[in-house]
Amino acid sequence: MKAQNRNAGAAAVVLLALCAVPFLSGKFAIYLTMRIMLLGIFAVGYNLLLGQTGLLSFGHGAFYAAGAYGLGLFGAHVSTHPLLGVAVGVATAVFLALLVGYLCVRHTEIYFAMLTLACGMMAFSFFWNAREITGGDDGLIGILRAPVSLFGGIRIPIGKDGQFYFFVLFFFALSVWAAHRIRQSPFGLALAGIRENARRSEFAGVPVRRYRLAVFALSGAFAGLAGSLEALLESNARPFMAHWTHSAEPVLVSLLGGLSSLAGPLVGSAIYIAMREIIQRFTENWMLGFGIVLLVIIMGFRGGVTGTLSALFRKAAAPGEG
Amino acid sequence: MPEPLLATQKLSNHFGMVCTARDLDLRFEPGVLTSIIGPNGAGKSTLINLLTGHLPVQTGKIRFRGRDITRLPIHKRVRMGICRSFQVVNVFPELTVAQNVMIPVLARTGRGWNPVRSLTRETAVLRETEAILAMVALLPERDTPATALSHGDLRLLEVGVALAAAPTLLFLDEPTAGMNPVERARLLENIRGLARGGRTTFVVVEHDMDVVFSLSERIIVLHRGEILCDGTPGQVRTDPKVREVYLGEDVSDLFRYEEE
Amino acid sequence: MEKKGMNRRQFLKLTGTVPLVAAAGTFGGWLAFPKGLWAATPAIKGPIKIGYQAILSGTLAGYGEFHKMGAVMAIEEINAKGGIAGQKVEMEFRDSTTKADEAIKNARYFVDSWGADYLAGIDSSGQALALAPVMAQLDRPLMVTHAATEKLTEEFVFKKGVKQIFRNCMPTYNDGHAAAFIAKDFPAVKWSTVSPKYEYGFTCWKMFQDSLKGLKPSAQFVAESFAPFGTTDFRSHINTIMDARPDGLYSTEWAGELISFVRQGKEAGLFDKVKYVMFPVGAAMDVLEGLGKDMPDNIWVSARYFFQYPNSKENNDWVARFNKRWKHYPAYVSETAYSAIYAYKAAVEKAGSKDTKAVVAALEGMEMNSPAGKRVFRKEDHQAMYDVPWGKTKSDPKYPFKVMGDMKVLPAKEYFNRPPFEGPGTTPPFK
Amino acid sequence: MQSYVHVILAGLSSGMFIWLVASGLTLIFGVLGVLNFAHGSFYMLGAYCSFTVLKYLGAGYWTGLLLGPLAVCAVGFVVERFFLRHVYRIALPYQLLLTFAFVLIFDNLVKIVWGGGALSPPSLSFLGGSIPILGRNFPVYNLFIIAVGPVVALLLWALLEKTWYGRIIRASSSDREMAASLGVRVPALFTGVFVFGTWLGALGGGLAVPYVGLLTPGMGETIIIEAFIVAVIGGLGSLKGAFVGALVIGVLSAFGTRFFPAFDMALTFILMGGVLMWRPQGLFGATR
Repeated sequence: MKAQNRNAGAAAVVLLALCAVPFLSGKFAIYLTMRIMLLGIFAVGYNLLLGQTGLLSFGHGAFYAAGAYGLGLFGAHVSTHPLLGVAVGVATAVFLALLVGYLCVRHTEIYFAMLTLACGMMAFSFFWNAREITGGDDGLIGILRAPVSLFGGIRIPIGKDGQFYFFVLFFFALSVWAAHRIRQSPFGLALAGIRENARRSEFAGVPVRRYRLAVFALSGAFAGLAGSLEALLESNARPFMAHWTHSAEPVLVSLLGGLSSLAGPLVGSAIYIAMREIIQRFTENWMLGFGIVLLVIIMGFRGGVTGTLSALFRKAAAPGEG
Repeated sequence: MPEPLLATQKLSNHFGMVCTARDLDLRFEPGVLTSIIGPNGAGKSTLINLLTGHLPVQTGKIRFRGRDITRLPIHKRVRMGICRSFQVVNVFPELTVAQNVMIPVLARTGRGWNPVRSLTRETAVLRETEAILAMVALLPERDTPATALSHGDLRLLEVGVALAAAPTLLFLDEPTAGMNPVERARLLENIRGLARGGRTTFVVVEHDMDVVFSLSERIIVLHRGEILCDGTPGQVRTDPKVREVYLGEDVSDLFRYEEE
Repeated sequence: MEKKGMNRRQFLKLTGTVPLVAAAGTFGGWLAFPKGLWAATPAIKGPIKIGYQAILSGTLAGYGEFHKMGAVMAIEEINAKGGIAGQKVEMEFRDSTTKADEAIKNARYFVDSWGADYLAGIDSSGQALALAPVMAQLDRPLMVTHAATEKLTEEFVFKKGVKQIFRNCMPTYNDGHAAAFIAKDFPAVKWSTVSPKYEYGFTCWKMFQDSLKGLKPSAQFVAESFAPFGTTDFRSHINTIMDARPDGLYSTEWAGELISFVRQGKEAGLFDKVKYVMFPVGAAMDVLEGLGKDMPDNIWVSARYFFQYPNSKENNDWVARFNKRWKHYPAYVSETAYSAIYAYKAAVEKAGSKDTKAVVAALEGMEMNSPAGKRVFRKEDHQAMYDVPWGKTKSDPKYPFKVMGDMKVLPAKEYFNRPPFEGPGTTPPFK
Repeated sequence: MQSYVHVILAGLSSGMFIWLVASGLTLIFGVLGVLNFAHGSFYMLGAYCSFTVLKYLGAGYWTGLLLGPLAVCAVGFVVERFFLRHVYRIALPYQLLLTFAFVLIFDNLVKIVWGGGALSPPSLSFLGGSIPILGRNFPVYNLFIIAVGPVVALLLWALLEKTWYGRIIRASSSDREMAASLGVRVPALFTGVFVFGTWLGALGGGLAVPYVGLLTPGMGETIIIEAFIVAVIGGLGSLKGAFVGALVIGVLSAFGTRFFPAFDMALTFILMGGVLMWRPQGLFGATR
């Protein structure tokens, strides 16, 4: 109970801090915070698959891209309403995730990873080559941020970054809350069971493949949400969103932050984006700097940053309790 | 004859050149506590693996309550009421004892799909979990991760997870291996009690002959994938073929459990 | 982490300036009439900050290095002569990678965090297009120095009115249309292509076809093979072309991929079988130097600048200075980077302000001299009009690589698309 | 006919080339159980080192091919001894992340040392040139590559199946503890295998110098994905599978580029997806 209260308190503090960002910091910091939140949404959903269920996917960029293209195409041909667009983006991503998931969930481990990689790259190749629909390698450009009109004719403008920030923050908070609920739910426990021992889960009566498919689609929904928000933020949708190098990002930040907690991928996202930015201010050789930092983190913090820190806390707290 | 719980028809299985099950025709009647014995490599585990879906059936048929389940996936058999425990402990290592037991309870009650409701609100599930933990005497360890349990407690948990699926037919693969005598006695008493309760029919693979003969109403002796003998403990004890196999050919097997 | 750093820095800035202002006794006035205070300061406050980005990692990293040489040289020269309007020039150079989101992040960093007055660079067309809407928001002039897509200037600058964007390098018009003007004089009828499998490759090939059909209705297009980005093995593509037995081969492959393509084509005897070969970006220094003597002779090449043209004092001096400074011949991106800095200098000094609106107005229609010759920024689409040469590769004992012979120079206005970029009479050939 | 033969030849040479890279990857995975994402970097380093020996030190091609990969072996040794050794037991994603960090580092180091621009080697004096096959020229060097592939495969097979070292390696890969209890110095053996795998990758890089005709920082990233695909199609850890997989990928993508250009970007992935659907363990993988 105590730990729960503490976590809730920490979440409230972070939320408040995030709310304060647009009032206290410069435009670039607002922008970077938005990028961190987008990657956070992507990763926190992805970690339901990797951390909670134990499946390594290298194809989630495809769902991210599906979200972006879904919103972009819907905006170009039907309606520029951002909420509808996001909904369409998420729906597109889920649809694609169900399709890909159906083919892949029979496999596990590296074979699952390679199959999702293959599917993701097929999607990449589709977005790249279907020029009539997707604009080829240029992508969809000039996606608009129309005002959000709600029932009763209220129109909330999101055109400026300071306004759009809260649009992103809303979905970020929603995603983190949803991921938290999923982790605490019966469904989440069943997923953890599959991660721990898939065979035994079957003997517990759990239809393992169907659960895998469900969580695959669910994490695809998070990816689609992040993708559609990025399409609004950057005004474009690009094939590279589906490329495996982009699919590797949530893997990287989840590992960086720690697989076993909700906060892990979020902390990882913040570290990843902030670190690259900081390194880039000192040197053009950011790849070298970032590579070395990665090495240190993997060799030094085996359980990810959050895992190692919480282990340290536990150690520090243990003598007092004893 | 009443409808059997489970029946096999010419069930066979080969690993390469080795035959681990040959044309097995078996019937399991409701409420009859059955033991399967036989020397190492006799095909006991293979038989359980085939019946529970762990191994795909190569030839032959399996019927459960009259329904063909030969090709049914594992989780569906479990939902129909066939479950098992494992010889080597096979639980969810990083989860707590309570969570281990909760998974099959959730699956059985169909509550495992809810992605938003907090687990702490699933009161019915929690109550049932506690009942099962009490049954296997693990209630005090409910919040311990499985990896931190002693070997004996792990064995109890193994049986607990199997029981939590509330099976009609439960295969226990050497449930007491590695237990101390106290734990063993308690577990056997539980099994006896549950069997008497009538909801679950037990089929036990055991090496400890004391256990087998004191517990079972029926004993099946397997040898090289074939049924050597099938009858009451009295019939098996006096069967010359069984004596030959156990005493003449593979004596060491009788002492195997003592070495562990 | 980032967030806190920003806060602290801004806070320090504030605490640093406020006491000074207060001491001057204008604190109240500053609060009430900030403009009044600004008016008292000189029109252009220094230093002048230029944010430059180009590819510095991965297989195209060489391009970023060439950009940097040109830009650094320009800034060194300008600062040595007193800077722009008396203010020192500072540059920050960032790796754009090839990804659009990275380019956007860099641009935002330059403007919103570092406080850049002017942006330049950009190699990839996709990045340039993705940046366009962002530049309207950031409201700083951007000089594109490599990305060639005509959509940038035609659609975003001309049609959508993103006035902040300019381009001082050749767009696809030279790669597509101009190539056709050269090709029309060849006896070749059957044409083929091996080109990049992305918009740039598709667009140039289409421009080439359209113009050539307009100029020479007998032209036929018999084979096309598009190679994905990152192709290292062109042998199947070469087979496709050789099977079709064309008279002419047109290829907008560029950089390392062109090097691989030429080497492998040569091995397969492609250049013996196909008599007329055109590489619109074949005269890029990385390609010429990379291939050295292995570049076949008599191939028609061009580039967005070639160091032998124009044969003017300004250009020859510059090439010599560049060679002295970097021990390299200038690549075309070095020239465009160099000229991009000078274009800004000229515009700021003309406008007497570094305010975006004023600079944009000054750049529109501006004429400037540069190593590549006279450039004019077309008012409608902000595209620099200047002339680049085409020529046939030949050996020259003075250079360890092939250079251009039989140079032909077409006036840009003959083959550049014309506003309003829609309808008849906007694409060459013009009557 | 001419076209088909040349497409097949092009496919064979590119397939053999992928095999050279995939062989080291597969060997390391088969024995050490590590998926080495940095294998592409060894390929790149092999190419750059061979090129340096060839061009700047003025030594011949064969000297470059001999010395270049050997220099990379030292890098492989450092990577294994000081980093990978400590993470054999961690989960696959961490292995990938660790080796990915090396990819970033090596790509950047190559750019610092050799510059970002593309390097292109002078053409070979021998093994250079082309010979006509059915009236169309085919490079001699590619025929050489087509021959080198099977030779390397045979040598590997002989090493693993016919020598005492091979038996030790196979024993250690199937059961580390058992091998250790028999007195095999498993860590040293693993270092040796890793360095050998590194050498194979670097050799691929050295051979690539005249084949691709181009060196760029980042050149390892395309090839490593292809090598991964080949290794997975063949069955992870199976050298025979990698060999066959490389041939299949090489020839089919050559045909794809020639006859189904619309799919050429996705072709290898479609192939891999198809194989995994049909045989999840790959063509020659052990059933799980």
